[in-house]
Amino acid sequence: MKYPPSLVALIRELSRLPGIGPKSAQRLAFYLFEQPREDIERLAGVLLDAKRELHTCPVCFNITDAELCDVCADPSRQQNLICVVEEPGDVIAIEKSGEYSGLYHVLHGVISPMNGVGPDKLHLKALLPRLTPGMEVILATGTTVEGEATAMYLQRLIEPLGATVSRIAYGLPVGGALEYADEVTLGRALSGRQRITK
Amino acid sequence: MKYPPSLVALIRELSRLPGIGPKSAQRLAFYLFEQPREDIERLAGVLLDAKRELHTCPVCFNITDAELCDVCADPSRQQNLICVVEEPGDVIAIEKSGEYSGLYHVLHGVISPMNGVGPDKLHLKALLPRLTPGMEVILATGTTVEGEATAMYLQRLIEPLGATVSRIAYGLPVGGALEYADEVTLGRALSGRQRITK
Amino acid sequence: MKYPPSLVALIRELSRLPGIGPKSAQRLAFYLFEQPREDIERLAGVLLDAKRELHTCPVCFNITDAELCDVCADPSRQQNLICVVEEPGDVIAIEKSGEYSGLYHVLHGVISPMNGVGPDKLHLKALLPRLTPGMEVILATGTTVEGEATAMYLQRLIEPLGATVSRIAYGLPVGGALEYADEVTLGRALSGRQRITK
Amino acid sequence: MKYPPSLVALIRELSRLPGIGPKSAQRLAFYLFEQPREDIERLAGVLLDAKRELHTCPVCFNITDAELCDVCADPSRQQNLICVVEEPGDVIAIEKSGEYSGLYHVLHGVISPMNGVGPDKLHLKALLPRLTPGMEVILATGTTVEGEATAMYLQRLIEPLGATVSRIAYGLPVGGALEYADEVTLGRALSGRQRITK
Amino acid sequence: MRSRSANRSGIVMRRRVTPAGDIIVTLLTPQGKIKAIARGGVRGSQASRLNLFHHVGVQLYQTPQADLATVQQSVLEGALPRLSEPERHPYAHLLSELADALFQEGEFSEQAFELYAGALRGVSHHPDPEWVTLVMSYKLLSLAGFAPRSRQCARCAAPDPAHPDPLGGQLLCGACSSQPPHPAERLEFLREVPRRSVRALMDQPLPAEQRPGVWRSLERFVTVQIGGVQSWRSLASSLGGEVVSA
Amino acid sequence: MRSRSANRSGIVMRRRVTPAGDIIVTLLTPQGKIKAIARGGVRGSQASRLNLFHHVGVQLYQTPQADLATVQQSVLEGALPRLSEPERHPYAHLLSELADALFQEGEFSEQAFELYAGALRGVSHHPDPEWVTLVMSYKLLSLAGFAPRSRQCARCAAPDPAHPDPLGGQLLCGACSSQPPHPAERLEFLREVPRRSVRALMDQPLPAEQRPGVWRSLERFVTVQIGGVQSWRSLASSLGGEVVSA
Ligand SMILES: [Zn+2]
Ligand SMILES: [Zn+2]
Ligand SMILES: [Zn+2]
Ligand SMILES: [Zn+2]
Ligand SMILES: [Zn+2]
Ligand SMILES: [Zn+2]
Repeated sequence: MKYPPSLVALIRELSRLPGIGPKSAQRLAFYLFEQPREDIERLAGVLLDAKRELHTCPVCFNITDAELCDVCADPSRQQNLICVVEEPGDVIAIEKSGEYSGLYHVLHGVISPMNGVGPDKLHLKALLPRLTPGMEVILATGTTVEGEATAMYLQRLIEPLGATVSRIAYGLPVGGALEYADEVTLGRALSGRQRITK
Repeated sequence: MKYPPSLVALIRELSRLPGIGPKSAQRLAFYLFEQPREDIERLAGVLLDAKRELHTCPVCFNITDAELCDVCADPSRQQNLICVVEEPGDVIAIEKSGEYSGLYHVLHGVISPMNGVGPDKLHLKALLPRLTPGMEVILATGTTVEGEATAMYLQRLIEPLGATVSRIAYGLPVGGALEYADEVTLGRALSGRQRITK
Repeated sequence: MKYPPSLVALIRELSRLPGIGPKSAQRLAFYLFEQPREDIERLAGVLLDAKRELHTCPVCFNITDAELCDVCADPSRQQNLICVVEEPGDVIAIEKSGEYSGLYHVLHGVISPMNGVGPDKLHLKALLPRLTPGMEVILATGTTVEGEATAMYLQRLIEPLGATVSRIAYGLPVGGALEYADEVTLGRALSGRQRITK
Repeated sequence: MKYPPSLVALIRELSRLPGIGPKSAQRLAFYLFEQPREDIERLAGVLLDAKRELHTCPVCFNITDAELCDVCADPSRQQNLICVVEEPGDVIAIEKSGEYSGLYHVLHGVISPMNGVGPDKLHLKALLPRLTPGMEVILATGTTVEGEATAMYLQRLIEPLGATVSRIAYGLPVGGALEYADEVTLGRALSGRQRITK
Repeated sequence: MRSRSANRSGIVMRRRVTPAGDIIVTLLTPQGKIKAIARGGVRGSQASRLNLFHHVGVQLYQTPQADLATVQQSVLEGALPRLSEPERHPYAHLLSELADALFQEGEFSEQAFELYAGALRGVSHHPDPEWVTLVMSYKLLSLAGFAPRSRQCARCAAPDPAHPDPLGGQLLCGACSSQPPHPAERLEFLREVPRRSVRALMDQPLPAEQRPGVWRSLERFVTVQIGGVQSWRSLASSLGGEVVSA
Repeated sequence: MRSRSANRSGIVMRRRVTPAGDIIVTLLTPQGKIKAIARGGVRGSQASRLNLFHHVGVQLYQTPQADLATVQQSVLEGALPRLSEPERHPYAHLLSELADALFQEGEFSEQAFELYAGALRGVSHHPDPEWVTLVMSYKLLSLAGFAPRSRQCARCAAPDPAHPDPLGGQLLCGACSSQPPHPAERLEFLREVPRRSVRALMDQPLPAEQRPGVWRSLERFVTVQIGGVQSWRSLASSLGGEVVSA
């Protein structure tokens, strides 16, 4: 049996998406086949709309559909605090935590020589003109070796400019038990302990 | 921070797809954002193409883009053997096994009163005119309670018409060990044992 | 810090048990430490009792604490039906299915040249004197390549002796859907289909 | 078929162990049956030895086979630093991290009124006489609500005695990505950020 | 495609970690009480979200075979970190234990959820968490159908009882009780608590010295009507005047 | 019971997180190179242990069906946190990429493991990580059978070549090369590196101004013999004198 070319094409395109294996792509294709035409058209529409309307903010490289992103355009955000993250998804994660009211800077990656990503491939240099003395820059890249290397690299660049640099805390996740933490994290949680007596 | 409406719409539509949770939808949306425009247009295109071109075969209710599906249109398939399955995806699964050369009949569901699916909601009646005495009908609905009920319902309908009815085998999966099989399956595997001496 | 030797010894012995990793062994050791002395003594006791009292049945090689195992000693079991399995645990699995009332023969392994297990390492030859013409032998070794090879080897030995040989069914597990079955199993489920019309 | 009582007893005792379900207990029992007598005797022996020789250290309530535990007996450990943990297993976890050279205090639980565990059920009071002004107490109970409540309770008790109190850091585990951290932890990682410029 | 998933939003009333690292939680949701398991949860980010007293949204997956639904995903909808403070923690436990005992799986009650959620919020934020707990405990009991009799002596049904019932925690007439009558303010509270609104009750807190009598009544009433509650132990000395037993 | 588990101890040379949250690692172990997957690892404590450049013990589970072994458990055996420092990080990447390219799955080589482990330790601790990288890169190449020819001109086989080979990174005679000869110290290094011990080579570091020529030779030699290596890009400006390209 030969499958209809338009079905094959659909399965192939779906299986290119991250996290969707060939089996799920096939299941998804059959699911989509069963849906009413309007639903498919709406899905295709939002795909095209999103691609047409979204771009990166020229200041912080967050995703936006406006001239400036919603954070950069909001004067009530703390202007002397910039949180540097790897990806636009990290902005959403931090916003959801509700603990942050400063600005962002999205690198769109981490330094990883073996993957051919040097500092020049990231939105790294564009951070420097945003800094003024007295500002605080929070390095919130991941806690992998590459994320740590990117943070250290940034620290060297930023320090001479007179901004305060800080790094998000390493430690135990909330709700965790010590015995399920790995040794490295546990070591960092101990050495990074915080005084709670005045 | 408010997210751009087109991003929100994209995440919402993606999270409606089966097997894609809200977190995966967000990750997928950011992934799509990073892809070149052509790729997104191609994805939207295949979605619309598939919806426009695909329909069910009027004979067996398999998916096709032609008048008849590829199996029904192929005179070299065994014409006196029909395999009844629940979904179009099952046809692909059986074709991949390479063990079958007859025709199909796709019910597009199983009888499930609790979910409001009675025999009339399935492509069940359309099977009967396809049968002739001496034909074999293989009931290859799933081995769930509903699949089994659907198979029994079909058996009652088909038997009076003089066709042979058979049921796919219950048993151990290939590569399995007895200790990992559940008791019910093990019982079926024993009672359904096959003589291998002549 | 050095750990007390008796704690270290306990963790080491526990982590030798199959399916218990070093982390679980440690957790288990601390758990045992917290239990009352009587519980520990009872556990040690049943370990030693089991080792002292249990042995294999001289007829079928099932586990027993008596001269003959409970199945061999039961005259109400079908005497002309022997089910050949790999391990004593398989006897329990089959008994639980409630579908079998014959005798057993436990091989204590499968033929696996790569692991140095030839037919002579198994309780294979002892099966032959148990057979009489008209008897049925069900080969219920696993459906792995080795289980299948062992079944075929046995078939060659048994056939000349005039016993009927059968093989447990390959197929879909009860409660399964076609789309989750692998192609090989699906192929066997189709080719092993059973007629349900009279 | 009735199983031999000593086998049944063994399976029952094994399945009482934490993390060992009935299926694993059965598998373990059959495994033990196949082992040489000496191995079983050694396993039973270490169980009894461990129970006989191990007890809690009268100073810190860690597990030991001596008068004092190995940490309390070691004069080279930092004597002005006590790390309070929930369970003896936490001591091992921290020792493995290699980042700590002070003393311990093992509570053997956390405050949990709904499970009937009040402060009096824990080795809590015994901590107070160990404290001297200028000492540091690290509260390393878990980051659950109960662990946090126990830490806060201890803080109130200790503060008036003039010891410094600190809490292990909450934050991202090493090797993690922001998008996989939950919002609560991410919020703590941000608010607990550490300055890295001098 | 068939779906065995459901989305629910509720508060974690109980949480237990199994030795295998699974988290078993009991949630109170507007659709009733639910028990579910997050497999391997203690090693992942669900450990944080499925923390005690957290308000979480969960995606549950139920197979016909399993007795416990599985938590597939969870999102945090609200946290009350102050419930770890020593002067609030035991009250949150008591209210959770009560709610767990009072509401059964399969009972749909938006009111129960709102009352329990409000009680925890109150214990977390209110400057007088003890009073919140007394008021809300009685409110939870009333909602579940366990309002103490207050117009008639619990033993002989004589009208206007005013004396403590040292065994059953209700009100007795002078003839049936060997104890002196409740002081007027405490008596009014015990009489009116099932009928008055939470707000009205919160606005008229009893002075500290009259509360131990209410605690004793509540403890007796709960023990007789519902059974043993573990959290009493930690509150024991609070009945004597201190906030936390130490 | 049959066992499909094996314990291995090795260094994480590569690490990739899939969109589904699995971690795919390539380990160099004394028993050879291994690629394995930790399912859902990014959400658990394996994310920490299976970090790049970590020395870990892993329990692997291999089924006949799957092409990648699964990491069941892992324990940390050693970490080199200083490899994140900007002046060390690109070198660790280069050495890992080289080792990954040079050693194949299924090749048993304790020496390869020791050399790579020593190289990372050196880059982490030594005050001159650049020199460690130059020495160890050549040593890794030699071990894998890619020692540059140094006694004969790489083009015409004339003896005692002393001139750079701008295409192949080896040594050419004066007739075959249009470039001036290497300075004496650099020439000695390039000639002797396959034969001398690591210690001897480390004891005689080249002065900074002579190193760019060695980098160019190494880069050419690797590119021709093995193929493209991504890490060069980040080292590009280091060839011009700076440590990190910026
Ligand atoms: Zn912006
Ligand atoms: Zn057709
Ligand atoms: Zn027997
Ligand atoms: Zn001690
Ligand atoms: Zn009365
Ligand atoms: Zn030449």
